[in-house]
Amino acid sequence: MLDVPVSATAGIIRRCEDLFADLHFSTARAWKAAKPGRKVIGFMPYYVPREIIHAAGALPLGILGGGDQLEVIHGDAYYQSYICRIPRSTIELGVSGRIDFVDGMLFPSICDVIRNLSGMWMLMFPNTAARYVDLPQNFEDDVGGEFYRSELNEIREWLGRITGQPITDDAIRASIEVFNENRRLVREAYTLRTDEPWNVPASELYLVMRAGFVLPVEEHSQLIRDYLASVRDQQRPIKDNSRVVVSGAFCEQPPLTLIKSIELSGCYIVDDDFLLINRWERSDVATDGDPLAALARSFLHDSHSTPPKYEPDQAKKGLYLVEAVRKHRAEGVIFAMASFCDPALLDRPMLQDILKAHGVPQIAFKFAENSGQMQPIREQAGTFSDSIKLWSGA
Amino acid sequence: MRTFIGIDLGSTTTKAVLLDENRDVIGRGITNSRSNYATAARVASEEARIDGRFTLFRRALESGEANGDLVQAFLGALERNFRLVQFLEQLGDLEETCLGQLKTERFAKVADRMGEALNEVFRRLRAEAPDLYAPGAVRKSDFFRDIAGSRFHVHADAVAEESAVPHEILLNAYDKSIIDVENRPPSGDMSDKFHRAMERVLEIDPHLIDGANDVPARIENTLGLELEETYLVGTGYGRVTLPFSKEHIRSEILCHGLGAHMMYPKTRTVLDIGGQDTKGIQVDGSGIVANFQMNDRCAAGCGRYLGYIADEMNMGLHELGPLAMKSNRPARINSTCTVFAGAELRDRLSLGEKREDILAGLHRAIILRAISIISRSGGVTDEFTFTGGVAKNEAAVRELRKLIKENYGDVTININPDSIYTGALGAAEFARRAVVS
Amino acid sequence: MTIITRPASKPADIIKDASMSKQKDMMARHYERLSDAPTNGEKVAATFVPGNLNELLMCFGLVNNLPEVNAIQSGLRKQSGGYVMEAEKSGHSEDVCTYVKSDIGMMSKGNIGPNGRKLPDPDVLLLSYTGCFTFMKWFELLRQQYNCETIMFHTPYMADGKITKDMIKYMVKQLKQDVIPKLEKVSGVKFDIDLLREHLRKSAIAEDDLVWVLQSAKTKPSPIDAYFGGIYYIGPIFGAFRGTDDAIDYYRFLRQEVEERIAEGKGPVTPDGDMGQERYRLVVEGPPNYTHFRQFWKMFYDEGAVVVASSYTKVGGTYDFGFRHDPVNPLESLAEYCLNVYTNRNLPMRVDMLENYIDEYQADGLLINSIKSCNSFSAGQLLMMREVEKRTGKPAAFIETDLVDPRYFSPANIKNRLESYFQMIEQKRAGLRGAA
Amino acid sequence: MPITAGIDVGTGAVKVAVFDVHGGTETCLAKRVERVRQRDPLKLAAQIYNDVVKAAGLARNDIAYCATTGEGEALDFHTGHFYSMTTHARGAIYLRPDARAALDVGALHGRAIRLDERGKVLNYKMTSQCASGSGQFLENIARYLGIAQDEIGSLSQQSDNPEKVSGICAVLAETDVINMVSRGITAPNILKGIHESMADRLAKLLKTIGTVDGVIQMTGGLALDAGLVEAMKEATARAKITAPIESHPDAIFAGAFGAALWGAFRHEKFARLAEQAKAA
Ligand SMILES: Nc1ncnc2c1ncn2[C@@H]1O[C@H](COP(=O)(O)OP(=O)(O)O)[C@@H](O)[C@H]1O
Ligand SMILES: Nc1ncnc2c1ncn2[C@@H]1O[C@H](COP(=O)(O)OP(=O)(O)O)[C@@H](O)[C@H]1O
Ligand code: SF4
Ligand code: SF4
Ligand code: SF4
Repeated sequence: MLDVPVSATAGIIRRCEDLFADLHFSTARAWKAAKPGRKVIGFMPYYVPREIIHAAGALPLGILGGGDQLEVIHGDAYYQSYICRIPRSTIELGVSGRIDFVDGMLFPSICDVIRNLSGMWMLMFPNTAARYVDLPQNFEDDVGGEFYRSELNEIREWLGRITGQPITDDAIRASIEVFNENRRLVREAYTLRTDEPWNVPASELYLVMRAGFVLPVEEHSQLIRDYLASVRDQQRPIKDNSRVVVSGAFCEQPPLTLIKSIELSGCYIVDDDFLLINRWERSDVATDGDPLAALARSFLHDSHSTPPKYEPDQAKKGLYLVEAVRKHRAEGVIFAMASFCDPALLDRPMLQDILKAHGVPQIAFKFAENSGQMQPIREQAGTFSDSIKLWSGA
Repeated sequence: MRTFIGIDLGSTTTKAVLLDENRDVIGRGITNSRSNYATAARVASEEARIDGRFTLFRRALESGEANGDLVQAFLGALERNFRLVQFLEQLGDLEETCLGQLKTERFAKVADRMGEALNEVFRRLRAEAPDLYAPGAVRKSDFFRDIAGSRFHVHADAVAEESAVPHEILLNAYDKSIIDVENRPPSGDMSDKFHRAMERVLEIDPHLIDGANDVPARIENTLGLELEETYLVGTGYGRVTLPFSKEHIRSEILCHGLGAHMMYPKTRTVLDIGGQDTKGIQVDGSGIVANFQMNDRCAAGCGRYLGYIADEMNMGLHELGPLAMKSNRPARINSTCTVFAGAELRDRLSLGEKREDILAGLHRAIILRAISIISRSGGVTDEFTFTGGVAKNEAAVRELRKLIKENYGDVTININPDSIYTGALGAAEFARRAVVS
Repeated sequence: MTIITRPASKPADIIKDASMSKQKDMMARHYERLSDAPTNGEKVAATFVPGNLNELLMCFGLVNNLPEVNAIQSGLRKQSGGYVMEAEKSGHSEDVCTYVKSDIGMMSKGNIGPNGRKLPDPDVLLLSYTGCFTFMKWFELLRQQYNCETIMFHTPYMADGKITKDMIKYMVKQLKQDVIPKLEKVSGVKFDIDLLREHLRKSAIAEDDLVWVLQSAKTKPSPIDAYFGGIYYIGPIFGAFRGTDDAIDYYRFLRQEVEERIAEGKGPVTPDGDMGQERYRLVVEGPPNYTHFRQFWKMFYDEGAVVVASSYTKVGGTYDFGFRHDPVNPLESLAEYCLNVYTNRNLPMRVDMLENYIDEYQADGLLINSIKSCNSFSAGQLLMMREVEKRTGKPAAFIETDLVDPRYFSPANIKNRLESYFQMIEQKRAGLRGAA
Repeated sequence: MPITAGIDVGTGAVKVAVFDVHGGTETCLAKRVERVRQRDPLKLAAQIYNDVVKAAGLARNDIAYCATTGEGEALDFHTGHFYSMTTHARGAIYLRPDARAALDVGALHGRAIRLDERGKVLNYKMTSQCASGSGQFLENIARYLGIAQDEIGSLSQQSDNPEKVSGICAVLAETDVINMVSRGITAPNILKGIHESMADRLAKLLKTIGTVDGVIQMTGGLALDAGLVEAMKEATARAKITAPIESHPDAIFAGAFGAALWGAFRHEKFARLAEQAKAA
């Protein structure tokens, strides 16, 4: 026990930090050990239907690479230098036995790298069930929707085989409700940050959201409630910072020091897409009718835009970002994309064009999950906030 | 006698090995790979022949009147004095070249004062030379460029202060001269240098060979023995620029595999970390390469990296390891870009991290990369041999042992003091096989 | 001792066989047709090689323009380096696929085709295959440039190694409800399924001959190089000629030519004439490098290395495993074709294929040419290499280049690895002989 | 009418300048640059700052605003910190009022910065994390060739047939260069080759930031390298960049100047605010 009094927020954040730093996933291991027969299903970015995993009584566990604290020894043996970091650190987690308790792995359709990783998993870890989650690029209910529903159904059967029990519609509907509650809280937290960024630093909010990848959803919802309450309870000094949106189509995660560096160099991050899955659906998913169809509908019509998702309507391409700037009253956008991330980096010029067309200031740089040198990042973010600051009201 | 020579033209050093018909190593020679590869190859093989002479001296003396200790002491003294003679000769060349620079326009204005200063610097260099080669003395490296360079710095600093000549300009004169000097092929008659060295030895300590009167004659005899260059094989990074035809060239991978097999016939996995590449090689029971992997186009994490760090810290290469060994909390270093290494070092020093911790972290980073290359080539199979220049670095070796143990369990790890010659050794054997098979 | 000097870089005359000249003619004719399209009132569809729906496009009288092939042509003509730089200057990342950047750079430099004439703007963009995510972004970028009708035809991934009914249903539905109506709208031509059947029938004939030619490499010595030469062979069928009489003619002709070579016991034709003695038989995985194509190929044939099978010649369809376009089930067959494209197969399938090639073609080993641009190919290749090595016991080697970015072709480096690899195979053989 | 100071702590050198800003005039009272050379840059900066203040005939508490830039944020006595691109932009405007872009070439990084007439950064592009083609690389090679820093420029300008440096990696390029010496390529041609490859990279940066309708002002230490400046002119011409590119004898001070001038700007703004507060 520490003898200095710790504020409630600091306590919550410390817990999140511990969860974040724990590359052995002890909480998830403990959860699994607590009851015989429990299953853990790992998933990679950017989106999987966690509701079905939950409905199967299993724990959806987000695997987001190894961050900057994992020493990658074998992972590099599987990837050339011009491929992003996240698959190699994920392989490292696998080879080193850190995720040996995971019963199944889901690899969503985000890019060629994760797609191929699904096959690598099958070859390397034949004892773990591995499955690719194909996501539709056609957004008509009776075409893409129908296909996606069949895909969801296959996932449901796959999970059923892992747990040994079929998953009922009712169970899925109940899980959707649990996740709806979580999404509401997540939205609330983001809104609070937009209103009072000095009270909700991005590096904190990130940790709180990141905890949702390893905790059971009910526990995570409670964590957010606690965090919101403690934050509302305290008032931190307001700084002369500029307001920015950080956009990176995050699959590979930025090192925490990167988020902190951006903040330290004079920026309030008022919106970001670090962890989109937490608020993938913009509103509640329907809890009546065919639950798989409901999930499919939300995916098609009510989900965030992100580079791996095709935009059928050219007129809408990239508008979501302009929208985010407006909604969060941001003064500029910082693009931070993972090095060698083709989907994000190929999308970037198009996003930049649309921001330019709307007169939104922007800068762009790249990172890797293990970037050690933050100096160039501070430099760029700092110059950006300098220029916003020096000229504000001028 | 017939000899077979293998030359490994590396990116930083050029190594030569001289083999006799019985597959015994007669001599080894090394020099820095300079701008002239042909010269480097010549110097290295010359050095190998010099070393070969010492082997032959030993053989000749051991069968004579002198006892083991005496042979040891005598040959030690002979070698030191031989090196000193060599050093002084090159120093003379350097002095002449430096003074020659004064005629150029650049130095014209200060030529007089500078001439005096240079004379003084070289006087001091010559005066301390015997100390450099005294028994037990430690030198920054064995290459003229490094020894002369570092001592020149020291003396130029002092002399500049005393004689009010800018320090920079003295260094510049040295920088301008050294390339020429080291690219001049070795001059003078080798036997003559041996004779001079002999004279020095006997002058300093005539009693050294008391009781073994046959020594001078035996040495003389051996010097008369011709070392015929029967066949030569070149390998290494610079092999394509060697003036050899195709049948005299082998890939360095095969040479390293074979060389490691010759040193340790049971070896199955070989790691070689050289100046700008790192190789993981798997060999079978007869030294045939079964698989290999190399670093890609980025030279991050190779030996040259340590060179930059040493320059940055103003230390000798061989001092890095010992300093890093002092650390028990290596820093975590992610970027191993060789060129940024200096910047990262400064960055971290300014954040208050300790030098040894940073250094230890840098060594670990190099080895981590190497381990992943081995992993790529198929992992580690008993026995494991570590070769190349970096194998001389104890901190790198410590990390390697740790990581091999953690990842592959108890594996025999071979590190030979002559590991830097592995590639040249393999090449020499290929040369031998081309003739004697 | 002979002194080796730098290789004289005097460009010798390239030696071509008749089929290659024929192929070049076809390509040249196609580019002329493209350039003339605006004046002739023909409409142009831009689409990709993998999942190329040429038969369908022909039903609407659309001329097929393939940005990938344009990028290859730019690579061969040493223009791509400049184009890539151009694209990077305009804000594209250094990290991403250089195919895209070469295309974008070429557009910003006036879109001049290999025939020296301007290529027409497309009237429709048909994104007919999504086995590579880059394609999707590529077409979003093109759409931004051309502002024309853009059709997304989503191909599910063969993640479990099988094609399900739902996949086919999804794809056929996309064809019926989205692709065909939009093509009708753009072209003003009504869709005629019988015309499609006729084209598919022709495709299958040419496909038979292509497969025969590729499999001729099982002969020793191999009469063809299935990678460097193979690239010429697949040109017509992966491009704008599948489903035409031209393609049938070409492949029949090619087959005869190869039959003759086998009868004469000849090896492949190289740019320097007939190849010398066959010393190494290789299977190659990954695309080639186009910016230094001849220099690259030379590193092989100079050493007597011939490629007997390659995965790259399957990027536009894996016909050698039995798939043929089928006039009986036209739409289903198009869907199945797209699903079967090499990079749409999961990794275990790709490993099986390579293993199979090494056995069936009696190869000495696997060489992977890993392409910096292409995650679709490259991500996972190191594991594939290990697996194939483990299963076949044959040595494998790994080199890295790029398709069209000359900066990533480092001759000394590649030559070093290739030489080491060949010497290693040689040594192994000698070892085996010694042991026997 | 404040007296302000700018301290630019770089990886290669520390630069300090003291300014007197009043009315529309900006006068540099004293300035100094010192190579870091394995010393502690912060201690060095503090010491040079003292010297420069003294040289200007002032005492430390005469300085109304002490602005840092570069790595100077860690100096405890600074009033405020501005990031390098902000200060180089302002410095460029000071050196040349018609500058609309700054090309800052320092020891490790190159940056192209587009700015408006007030020195506001509109857009920028930096070299990547890879050190190929950096000033440090040039320095190492020159050292190897036995060439002093101030000789590089004129030698490079004597080149008649520059040799292309191909390697993407600085380490491998180094071997390239050593090979060149062995092939008998002259020092001017080697240096020019390096300058050209650097210049092409930098031109690429310039191209990325968009059209500049004014002068491109080179700043940073390497702007003093006449060979690079010349190569830059050629490279911009090759890249069809129409804006003229210029250097300045004080180019290395751009960061320090910019910091001092922004300091004055902030100081006046604060003063105004304080006044308003008093009035209210
Ligand atoms: N005494 C030493 N202590 C530590 N490292 C050394 C020592 N000697 C050489 N090295 C390292 O070895 C490298 C050269 O290794 P080498 O195998 O000769 O490479 P190459 O064949 O590429 O020239 C140098 O870059 C240096 O880092
Ligand atoms: N007169 C000169 N000629 C050529 N280069 C110079 C000259 N003076 C300084 N430099 C170069 O400028 C660099 C330092 O530039 P600077 O802008 O101060 O960089 P940083 O801010 O990174 O320290 C050094 O690498 C040095 O090589
Ligand atoms: S970071 Fe980008 S390229 Fe890498 S796995 Fe994620 S989405 Fe794919
Ligand atoms: S990533 Fe590969 S398959 Fe995709 S466009 Fe580029 S080269 Fe082609
Ligand atoms: S990162 Fe460093 S070591 Fe690697 S290629 Fe670039 S300069 Fe070379």
